[in-house]
Amino acid sequence: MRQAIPAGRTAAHAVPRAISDRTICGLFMAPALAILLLMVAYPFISLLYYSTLNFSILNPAKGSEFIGLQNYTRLLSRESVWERFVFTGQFVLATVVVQFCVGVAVAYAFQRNFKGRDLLFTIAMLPMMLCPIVVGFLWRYMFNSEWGVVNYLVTLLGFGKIDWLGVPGNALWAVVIADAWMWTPFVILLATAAFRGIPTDINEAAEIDGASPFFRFTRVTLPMSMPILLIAFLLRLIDAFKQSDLFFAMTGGGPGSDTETVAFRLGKIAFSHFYTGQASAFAVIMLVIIIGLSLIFVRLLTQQGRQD
Amino acid sequence: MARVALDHLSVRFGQVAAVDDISIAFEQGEFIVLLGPSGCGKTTTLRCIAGLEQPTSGKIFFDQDEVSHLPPRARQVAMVFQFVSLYPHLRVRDNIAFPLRARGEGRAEIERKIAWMSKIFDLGDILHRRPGTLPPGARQKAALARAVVREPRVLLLDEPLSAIDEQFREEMRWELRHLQKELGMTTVHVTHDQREAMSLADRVVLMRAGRIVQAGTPRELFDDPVDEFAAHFIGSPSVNLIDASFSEDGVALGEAGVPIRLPERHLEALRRSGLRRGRIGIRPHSLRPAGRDDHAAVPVERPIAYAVGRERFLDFELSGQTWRGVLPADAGDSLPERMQLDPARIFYFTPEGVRLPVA
Amino acid sequence: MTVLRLSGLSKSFGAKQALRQVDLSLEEGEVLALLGPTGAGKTTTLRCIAGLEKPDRGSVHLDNRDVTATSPRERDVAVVFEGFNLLPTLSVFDNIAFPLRSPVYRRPEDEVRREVVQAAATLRIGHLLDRRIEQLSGGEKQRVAIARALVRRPRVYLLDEPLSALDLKLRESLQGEIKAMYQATGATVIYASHDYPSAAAIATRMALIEGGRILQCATIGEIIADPRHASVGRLVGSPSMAQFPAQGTGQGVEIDGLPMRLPGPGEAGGRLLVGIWPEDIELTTRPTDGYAEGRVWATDFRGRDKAIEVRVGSQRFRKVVELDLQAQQGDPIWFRLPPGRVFHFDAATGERIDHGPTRRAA
Amino acid sequence: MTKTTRTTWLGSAAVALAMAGLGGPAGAAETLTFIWHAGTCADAVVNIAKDYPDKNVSIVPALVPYGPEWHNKIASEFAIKGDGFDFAMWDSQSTAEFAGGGHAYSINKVFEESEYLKPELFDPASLARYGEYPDGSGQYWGLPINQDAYGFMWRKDLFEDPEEQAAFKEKYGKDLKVPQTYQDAKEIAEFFTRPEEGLFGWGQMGGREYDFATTASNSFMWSFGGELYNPETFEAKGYLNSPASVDGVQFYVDMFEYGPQGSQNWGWDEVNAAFQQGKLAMAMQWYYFNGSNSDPKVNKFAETTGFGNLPGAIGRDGKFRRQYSVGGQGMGINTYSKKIPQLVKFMEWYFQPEQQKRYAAVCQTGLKSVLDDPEWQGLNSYNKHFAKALEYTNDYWHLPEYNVLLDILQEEVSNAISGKKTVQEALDDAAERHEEVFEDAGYEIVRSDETPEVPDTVIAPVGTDQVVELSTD
Repeated sequence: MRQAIPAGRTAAHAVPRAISDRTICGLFMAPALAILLLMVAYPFISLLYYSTLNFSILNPAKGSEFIGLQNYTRLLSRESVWERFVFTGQFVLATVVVQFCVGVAVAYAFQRNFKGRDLLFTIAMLPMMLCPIVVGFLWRYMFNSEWGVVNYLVTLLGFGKIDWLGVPGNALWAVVIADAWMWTPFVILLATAAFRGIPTDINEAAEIDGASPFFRFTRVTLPMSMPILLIAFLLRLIDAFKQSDLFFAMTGGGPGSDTETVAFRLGKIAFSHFYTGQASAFAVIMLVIIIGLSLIFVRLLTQQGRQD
Repeated sequence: MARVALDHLSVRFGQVAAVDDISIAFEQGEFIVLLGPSGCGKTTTLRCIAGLEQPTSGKIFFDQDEVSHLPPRARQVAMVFQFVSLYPHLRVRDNIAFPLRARGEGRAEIERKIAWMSKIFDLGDILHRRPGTLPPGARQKAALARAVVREPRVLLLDEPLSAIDEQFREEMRWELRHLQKELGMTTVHVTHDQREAMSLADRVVLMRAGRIVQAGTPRELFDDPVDEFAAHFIGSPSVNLIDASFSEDGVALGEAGVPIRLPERHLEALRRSGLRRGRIGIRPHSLRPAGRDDHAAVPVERPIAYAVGRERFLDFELSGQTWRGVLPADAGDSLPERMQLDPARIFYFTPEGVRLPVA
Repeated sequence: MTVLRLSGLSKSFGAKQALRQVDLSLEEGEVLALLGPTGAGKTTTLRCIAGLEKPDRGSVHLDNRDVTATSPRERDVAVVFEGFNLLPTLSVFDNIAFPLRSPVYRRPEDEVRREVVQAAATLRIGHLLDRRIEQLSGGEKQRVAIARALVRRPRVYLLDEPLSALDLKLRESLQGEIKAMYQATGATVIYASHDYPSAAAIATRMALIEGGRILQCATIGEIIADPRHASVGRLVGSPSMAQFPAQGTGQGVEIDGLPMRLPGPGEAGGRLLVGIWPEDIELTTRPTDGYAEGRVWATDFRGRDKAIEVRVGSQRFRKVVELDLQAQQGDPIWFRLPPGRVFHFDAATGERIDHGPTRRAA
Repeated sequence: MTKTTRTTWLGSAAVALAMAGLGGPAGAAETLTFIWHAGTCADAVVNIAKDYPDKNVSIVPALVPYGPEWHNKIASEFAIKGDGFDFAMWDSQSTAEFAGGGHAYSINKVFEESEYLKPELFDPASLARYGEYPDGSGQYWGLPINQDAYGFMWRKDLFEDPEEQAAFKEKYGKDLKVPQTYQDAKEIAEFFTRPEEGLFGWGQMGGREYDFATTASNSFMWSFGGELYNPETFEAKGYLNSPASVDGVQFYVDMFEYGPQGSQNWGWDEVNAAFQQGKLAMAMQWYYFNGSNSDPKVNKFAETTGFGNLPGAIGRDGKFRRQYSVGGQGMGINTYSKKIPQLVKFMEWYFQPEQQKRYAAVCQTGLKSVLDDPEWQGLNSYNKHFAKALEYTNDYWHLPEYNVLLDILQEEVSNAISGKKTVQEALDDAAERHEEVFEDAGYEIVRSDETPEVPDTVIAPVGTDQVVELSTD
């Protein structure tokens, strides 16, 4: 905002003094603010409003009853809902860790110059471009325990066939693999950008300083790409938290509801059961969690900035 | 500290020879400056010494040890880079400790060496700060400390001052000069700034197109350049240059053919060379108001006099070109009609730019 | 005739006081250098003159007209910033012609062409007129920026460190061109810089600014003969003034850590700075009576001569010496401050505490 | 812009405007959009509609994958009262939800307004199943367009192999023939389960998605005399978890032993794939897929695949029942559509026997005259069985809340399949949760003093004392 004021002042010299700079500033910003309000605030406020109603948008004739925080208390008192959060947490943790380990390693490997690197890089980016539902069905067939390619490989290695999607623990990992397959490219992309942003000088300096490649990676490359990696981590975290397509396609949330993520559950409540009020409350809870996560990362980022 | 020798060193990138068969030795403790315009091969030479670039042919010795193909880690060199000389995410003390930790030195030893560096470089105030919060001068000082701390065999400096404001650069030059002598380290410094080269070097190696044009003390390069390129590249304000035609009768300058009387021994030398045309150069400080003796004097047209500090310069036209000379501090407001070239300091060049020995 | 007058100009940005009571006036055809370190208030002064910044207090008069409240386009000034602020999409010609085509200064197109060509010739960029800005080198861009300011023939040119981004050789040649330009056109110029040599090369008068305050405004000769403030000494000269912390004894001045007693104005126990232009310091390489012993801390070869830094304890100074002086780093050296050549400054405020010029004038 | 071009431009704009004004509805092409899941039947509708005589009307499909997305797409449009589609084929059980919300256009009105479209064209059972809400009210909201039922298929080459027959007789002391009861089916399934040969006895769906597990387990549950709830009293406890219901679901869960590992989460696609690869001796599958499963290009065992009706079961009351899930979709009309008259015209054409015969060649028509037509019945090996199958179909809740109920039952049956809960626990929990849904929705639950062991005797056909054999030719 400080930047904007001198500019406003300059413009103000030419016009009569009747309108203050601040007013002009306000006038210029008004349309943008209005749009922002309309696009963000309105849906959010109506979400909050709906979350206090017993209401189904599919059956408006039945009317809507104001029930205060009952939607929230009902959701949060249900053990099954907490179980969904725990499962989602496990999934998020697993997939994001896998994505970062693999993604950062691959991105690091891509730092070297080798023949066909650009082509390989492009190919590596492809999974990200696919539609999640398609990816889900693709992996569902690959994980088919009877004729899927994954079990084929497993048996080639001399192990017994694994029921990937029918056992909750396995299904978690199956979806983690699919999710990581799809989204590791995103981490590769950002990590590559982060690595390329590190001046060559720095790496050469470290090399001359006598640092081994591992020492260089852990002491120079990684810390210096941390701001971008943190942002990538946050994006992946939020995205993984919202994952439902892959579970929908691969396990349908089963067996039982063991592989339902919160987003999956929310989708069901909102668009299958059409419990609009309850779904709104659920969405608000998710939003609060996501905002909380974001705040943690924003704090981390600004802390990093402050240290510099 | 080591003596560094380059033996027929060449680096080719495809068809281009970045470094073209260089042989030279840098003595132990010597401050060497590789000077030249961009693309002259100075940086490539430095990177070869560091091990960041592999020579296409030729050898590099540190004392008796051939290091031509050793990786940078194994060479025990230190280098300070142009822009990013410190790890931005580490505090100054951790920056200095970095090369020691990279080599797995003990904690106590590291502490001892940080304290040592802090004393030499006067880093007390900034040890716990991050590079981003430091003024550029302090940053480069810390970078030097990081380079020096592990007592390298050679210290390599890749334009370490060029990213710094002019204000700080001058200060850093003084610091660098003092410290290098104090530590007695063999130092190879790369720059395109002749002022910096003159200021710092024990010996300047002037390069062009991958080859060494001239290597010598700053004073040798200033007073006795081997060719027109060297004469022009070194010195500020720049050397005055003009085309000249040589004949039996004498010498005439520029297109206008302004005649100039030169010492007989110079004319004799010119005659011996058999040249008809060439170029004449004189540094501004060797061009002063002519006294009664009109020897080696040129007429002053359209003079503009101005002072820089206590020094007064005189710009004037000579056959359509601007020449610059100096006026004595005690001269009044009246401007001289003729300026005189100090005969001992006139440079004669062939049309190809090679300096003719005259004296 | 006074073209520009600043009276009591003050400006703050939040808690930072950028300008404090700045008074300056500029005569027609004068080139004034505004010399000061980074952050001294040079740019803010120029922005106030241009109308890009409104002072909190004080006034700006152009040709005796109060323009303090008018907009930049109502003031007949041109600004060349440190950056190039050229329009990258336009050719060199169109960039230079830009102000002449703007509504305020609109001229017929043939006149525009004439003016542009002439300005380009002055700055030796006639051959570049058809190029695009992005094809130019830094020095060429700077010349285009200056030509763009030149072409409009404003009452005042404001040049804000126009050369500091360039390397030494280019800077020297552009200094000459800027000089030639104002001598040819009789323009009135303020040239803001932190670099003493380039300011000295261009300006007829210098205003020294630090911490938003004008310390002194005078010709170079006047400044050297009569520096009003310790900071003036530090800003002027190459090397700049040597300054030694010292203590008054009532009868004279004792320089800290040196066996040197000088006549001076200090009260007993008063802290002060003894300043002297390096040219006035006398050196010898042999122990000599009345000389203090120091050590050469570092040397700096400068082509036709060399500079040395001498240190004794915490005292230090730099001085240009003859090339032939035998003084290598670490060598002992003896020096003396001739009493008539020193200036005395209050150690706390930096103000001069003796009065009037020294005997010697530049 | 020069003057001439401007004139020209204005001129053509005027012409365009005039054309638009004059042309009106007659000139503009009319599109009728429908939502369905992608597959042979939707393709058939589109193909047949190409020959619709009124060339100004074109039928545009908006297809989605089979599963919840399909329901959700229709529901979402209804939720915003949009006219993004004009008609849709929705699952039989959705009628209550969409009609209850007031989003479906009354088919009774269509019957009144149309000269041709009358209830008599359809089998009353079909009409009720795919369009009636509330049950027995005579209010219709959809026309049977794609009738479907759970069916049965088996490998004739295995069943007719003399060696297999001898071995079976040896082991079980009876003849190997196509089973009429699940009890028989279990023995045969066990007999053919030979993992080392890659052959398994029984294939069925158990997936958590949509209704995969429920429609399959319901077929067992009903055949064993179980019930989902009592539609009179809205009791689920005592019905859904009645001993007979538990018998049926337990039998269903046990049958996974004779399927490949991982078949617990199969959907129809996996059942088809496994059968087509010859991994299954028997499988329960929707009639809908018989078209492709009898196609030699798709199924290499097509020539030797038998198609017929699912077995029944002898329940704990000693009665034989044969009941299985109804499938298929009714065709409903979006009440927010602005093109209902044009749509009704199209329907009048489309439900002509001529068009329906073409349709019935690949899909299951609802038009009585075609179903009864011997020519159609003889068209392939399964049409005649399908005509019979309709008598044995049953459907779950015709309530607007069915989607929530279904999701709960899916979850609990899935829990039972995966072994996370016993069948009893799963059904107890399901019954409990279903009653919560009923209460939330405002239904009054009238609690009976006593609940039946075999609920089917109370609210539906009692069953027969003898096994009623159906043809397996």
